[in-house]
Amino acid sequence: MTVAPYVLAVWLLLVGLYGVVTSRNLIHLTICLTVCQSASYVFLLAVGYRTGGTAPIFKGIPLGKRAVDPVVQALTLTDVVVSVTVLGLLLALALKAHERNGTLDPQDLSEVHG
Amino acid sequence: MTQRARLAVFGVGALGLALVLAWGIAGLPDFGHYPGPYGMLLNRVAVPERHASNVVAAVVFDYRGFDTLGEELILFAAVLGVALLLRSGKEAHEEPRPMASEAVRAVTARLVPVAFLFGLYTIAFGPVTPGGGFQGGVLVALSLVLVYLGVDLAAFRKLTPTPVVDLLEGGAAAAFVGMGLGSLVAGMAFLQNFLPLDKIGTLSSPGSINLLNWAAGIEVASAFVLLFVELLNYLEAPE
Amino acid sequence: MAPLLAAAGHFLHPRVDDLVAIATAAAVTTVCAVVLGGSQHRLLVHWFGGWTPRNGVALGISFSVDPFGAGLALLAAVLVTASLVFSWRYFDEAGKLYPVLMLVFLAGMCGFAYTGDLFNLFVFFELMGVAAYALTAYDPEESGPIEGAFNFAVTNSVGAFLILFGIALLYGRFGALNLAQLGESVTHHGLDGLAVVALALLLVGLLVKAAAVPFHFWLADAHAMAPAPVCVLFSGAMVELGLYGALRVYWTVFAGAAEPQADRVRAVLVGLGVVTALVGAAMCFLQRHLKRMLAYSTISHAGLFLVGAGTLDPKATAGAALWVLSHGLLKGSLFLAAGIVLHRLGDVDELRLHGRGRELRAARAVFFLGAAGLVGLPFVGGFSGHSLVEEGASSAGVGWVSVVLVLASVVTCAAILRAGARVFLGMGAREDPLLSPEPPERDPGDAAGGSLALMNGAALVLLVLGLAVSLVPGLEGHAEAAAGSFQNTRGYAVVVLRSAHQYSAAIPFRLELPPLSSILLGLLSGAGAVALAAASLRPRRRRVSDLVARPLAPLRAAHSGLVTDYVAWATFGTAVLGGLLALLLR
Amino acid sequence: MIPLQLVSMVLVGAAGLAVVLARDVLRQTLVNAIYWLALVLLFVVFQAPDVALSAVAVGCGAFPVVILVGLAKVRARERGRRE
Repeated sequence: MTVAPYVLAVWLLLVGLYGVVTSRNLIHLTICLTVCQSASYVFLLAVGYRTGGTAPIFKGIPLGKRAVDPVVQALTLTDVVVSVTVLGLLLALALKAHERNGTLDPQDLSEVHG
Repeated sequence: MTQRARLAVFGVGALGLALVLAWGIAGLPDFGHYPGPYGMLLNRVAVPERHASNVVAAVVFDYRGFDTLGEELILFAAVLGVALLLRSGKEAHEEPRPMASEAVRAVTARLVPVAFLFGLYTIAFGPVTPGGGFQGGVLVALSLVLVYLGVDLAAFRKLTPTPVVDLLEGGAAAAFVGMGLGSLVAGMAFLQNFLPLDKIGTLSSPGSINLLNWAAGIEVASAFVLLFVELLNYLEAPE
Repeated sequence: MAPLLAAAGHFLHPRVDDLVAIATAAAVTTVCAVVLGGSQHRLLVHWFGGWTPRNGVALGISFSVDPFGAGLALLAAVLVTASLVFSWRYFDEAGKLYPVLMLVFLAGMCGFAYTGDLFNLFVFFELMGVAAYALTAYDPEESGPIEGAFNFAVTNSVGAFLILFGIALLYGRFGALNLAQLGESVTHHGLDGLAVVALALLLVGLLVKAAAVPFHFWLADAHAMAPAPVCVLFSGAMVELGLYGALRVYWTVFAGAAEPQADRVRAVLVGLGVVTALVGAAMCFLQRHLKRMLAYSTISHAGLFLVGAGTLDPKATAGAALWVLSHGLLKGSLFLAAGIVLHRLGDVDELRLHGRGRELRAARAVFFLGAAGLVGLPFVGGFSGHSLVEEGASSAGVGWVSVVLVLASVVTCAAILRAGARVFLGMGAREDPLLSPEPPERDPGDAAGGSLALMNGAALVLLVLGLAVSLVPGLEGHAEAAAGSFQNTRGYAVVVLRSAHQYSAAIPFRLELPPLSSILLGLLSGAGAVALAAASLRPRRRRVSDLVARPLAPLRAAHSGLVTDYVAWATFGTAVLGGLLALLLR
Repeated sequence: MIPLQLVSMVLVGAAGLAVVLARDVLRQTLVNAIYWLALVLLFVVFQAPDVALSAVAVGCGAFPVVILVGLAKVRARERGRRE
C-alpha cells in the first residue's frame, strides 16, 4: 500500500488524458484538463508527506515536532493558481469559438489543418 | 483520424506511459518517508529566522517568493487575455430581471459582508495560521460575486468599479515588484526582508512577508473580480 | 545585480502607450546585453531573498546565468523590440493590451532563460505560455486564431503536467529543486529508473515547446493564426527556449550520471531531431499559406538545432547556438515581411497573391536574402553555425547527419524562394494542386493604421543583423567557450552552491576560415534550393504532383487541426520516448 | 497509512473518473465540485491545510462560477438561435 498515492496520481493523469482525447465538447475538455492537473497536486503532496507528521504550521506546536514538507505545499499552491488561469483562458476561448461557429464540438471546427 | 484510430494511438500511449511512470515511481521512497533535505531544513529554520509560524507562508512569500511573483504575473496575463478575448464593444444590457425578493436581498446583504470579512481574515492571518493572500483573495472576490447572484450585475459593477479594481490589480503587482527592486536598490537581494521581526505568532512578526502577503491578496482578489466582471459582462451582452 | 531587472522591470500598467512599451523593451534589451557581457567570464548567480545555500542545500531560488541563457534572453528582447516597432499604431483601440502582453511574454522568456531552479523554470514556462495563448488569439473575431490558441494551450498544458511529474519524482527522491543541487544528487546516486523517467518527462515537457515531432502539431496552428509580429517571437525565441530548457536540464542535472551512456542519449536526441527536421521540411514544402509555411520551416530548423545540440559535442552545440541566433533574427524578419504582405495586400496565400507583391521592395528583399541566410550560403546568416554543427557532429561520430542538414535546409529554403518568386516576381504557375488549400486570413491590424516605413525598417534591421552573424570575427570562439561552460556539470554546481570562482578562462581570439568542404556544401545547398524552387514553379502534370503527394498524404492527414488528436499523439510520443530512454539507459 | 487516507484516496480516484465520464457539461460541473470536495478531504489528511483552503476556494467557488457563467451564455445563445 505504500505506493497507493502515487498510483492515484498516475490514475488521475491518465483518466484526465482519456477524457481530453475522447471529448466532444470544448468545455468538457477543459474540465478534463484540470483533472490532469489535479493529478500533479496529489503527486506533489504525496512525495512530501511524512508518516505521523503534522502540518508545517508551528502555532501551538513545539518547534522540531515531526512535520510534513512545506515546500511541496507551496508548489501546489502555485500549481492551483496556474490551473485556474488556464481554465479561465480556455473557457474564454471556447466561448468565442461557440460564438463564431455555433458549436463546441472540436470535430466540427476545422479551420486549421494540414 | 477516426475516433477508433485516435483511441488506439492513445491507448498504446497511455499503456506505455503508465509503465514508464510505474518504473519511475518504483524508485521513490515509500509513501510517508520523504527524505529531505529541503523541507526538513526549512521546517527547522523558518520559524526562528522568519518569525512566521506558518512555514508554508514563509516559503511562498520569502524563501520561494520569486515563484509567487511569477505566479502573480501569470494571473495578471490571464486576466488581460480574458479581457482581450471577451471584449465585444457592446455594453452589457441586462434583461430586466424579476426583482429579487426581499428575503433574498436581506440574506445577500448579511452574507456578503461576512464572507468578505472572512476573506480578509484569511489573508491577514496567513503567515500565522493556514490561509494567505491567494486563498483569502479568491474568497474576497467570491463574496462580491454573491452580490450579482443576490441582486444584479449593475449592483455588482457599482460595487467594483473597473478603473478602481484595475488600479488595485496593477498597483498590487507593481508593489510586489517594487518591494523586490527596493531591496535591490538598498543593496540587498531581490525581495529580501527589510522590516524588523516581531514576536513569533503575532500579526506583525514576519516583517516583509506581511507586505507581500497583502500585495498578493489584493492582486488575487482584484484579478478574480476582473475575471468575473468580464465573464458576466459577456454573459449579459446582446448577441 | 542586473538579471532581475530584466525579469521584473517590465511590469507596466495596462494603459500604456506604444512608445513607453518600446522604450521599456529597449531598456530590457540593454540590461540583457549587460548581463550577457557580465556572464562571459563567470556564471552570474543571484539568490532571491538573499537565501544563499547552506552546506550545499539551496533554501531559495537562484538565477544562474551563463552566456547561452543570457544570449537567448537578449535575442528575445531584441525581437520584442522589433515587433513592437513593427506594430506601432498597428492595432486598433483595444490593442492597448497588446504591448503589455508582449512585455509580460518577454518577462517570461527572460526568466526562463536565467533561472537556476527547476520549479521556477516551470513557473516561467507557464508565464510564457499564458501570455502566448492570449497573443495567439489576438484577433478573436476570427475562428482560426481561437482554435490555434486552444490547441496551443491544451498541448502545452499537457507538456507542463509532464514537467510537474518529473519535478515531483526528483523532489520526492532528492528533496531539492535547484538544478545544481539536483545535479550533485543525481550524479551521486547514479542514473537509476527514477532518474531516467524524470529525464524523459522533463525532456518531453520542454520539447513540446520546442515543437519536436510528435509534439509539434500545435506550432503550425498557433503560428499560422497569430499576428505576424507575435510569430516573430514564437519562431525566433520561444521554440528555441524550449530546446534550451531541455538541454539546460540535461546538462545541469543528468549529464554527470549519464556520462557512461552518453552515446545512447545522443542517439535518441539526434534521432528525434532528424525526424523533426524531415517532417517539418516536407510539410513546409506543401504549404501555400505564407505564415504556415514559415512555421513548418521553423519546426524543421528546430529539428536541426536539436540534432546539433543533441550530439552533446561542444563544437556542435556552439554551432547550434549561433544558428539559433541567426535563424531567430532571419525568421523574425521573414515573418515581419509576411506581416507587411498581409497588411498591404490583405492576403497571405501564395497562389492568390501571384505577382501582387511587386511594389513591396523591402519585403521582397527580406524574402530572398532571408532565404539565402537560412540555407547557409558561405559567410552569411546561419553559415557559421551550420559548419560548426557539421564539424562537431563528425567528431561525435554522427557525421551522416550533414546529409539531413543539407536536405532539410534545401527543402525549406526552396519553399521560401518559391513563395517569394510567386508573390514578389509573379513567376511560375498560378495553380499548384500539391499545396494545401487554406481559408483566407484577415489582417488583425487597423487597416488605416501602421507605418510602412517602420514596418520595413524593423524587418530590414533584423535581416541585416541575422545575415551578419556569420561575419562577426571571433564569435565562434566565444560560442565554443560558452558551450564548454554550458556542458560543465560539475563546474556549474560548484559555482552555484559553493560560490566558487572557477569557470573563467580567457577566450583566445582566433580567426580561422571554415573548411573548404563547408563552403562548397553551402554553395551546393544554395544551388539545390534554387533548382528545387524553379522546378516547383513550373506547371506540372497531374501525375508528377500525385507522385509527390501520395506518400505524404498520411503525414498531411495527421495534421488534422484536432486538439484531441494532438493529445493522443503527445501521449503516444511520451510513451515512445520514455520507453526508448528506459530501454537504452537501463 | 491511516484508513482515512485510504478512504479519501479511493473517493478521489472514483470521483475523478466520474468527472471525465460525465458527458453533459452541466452535470460534469456538479460532479467536478464533488471531486474537488474529495480532493479537499485528501489534502486535509495529507496535512496540507493551506492547499485544502485554496482547493475549497477554487474548486467549489471559482471553477463552478466561471463554468456556469460560460454555460449560461452558451444556452442563451442556442435558445436565441433556435427562435
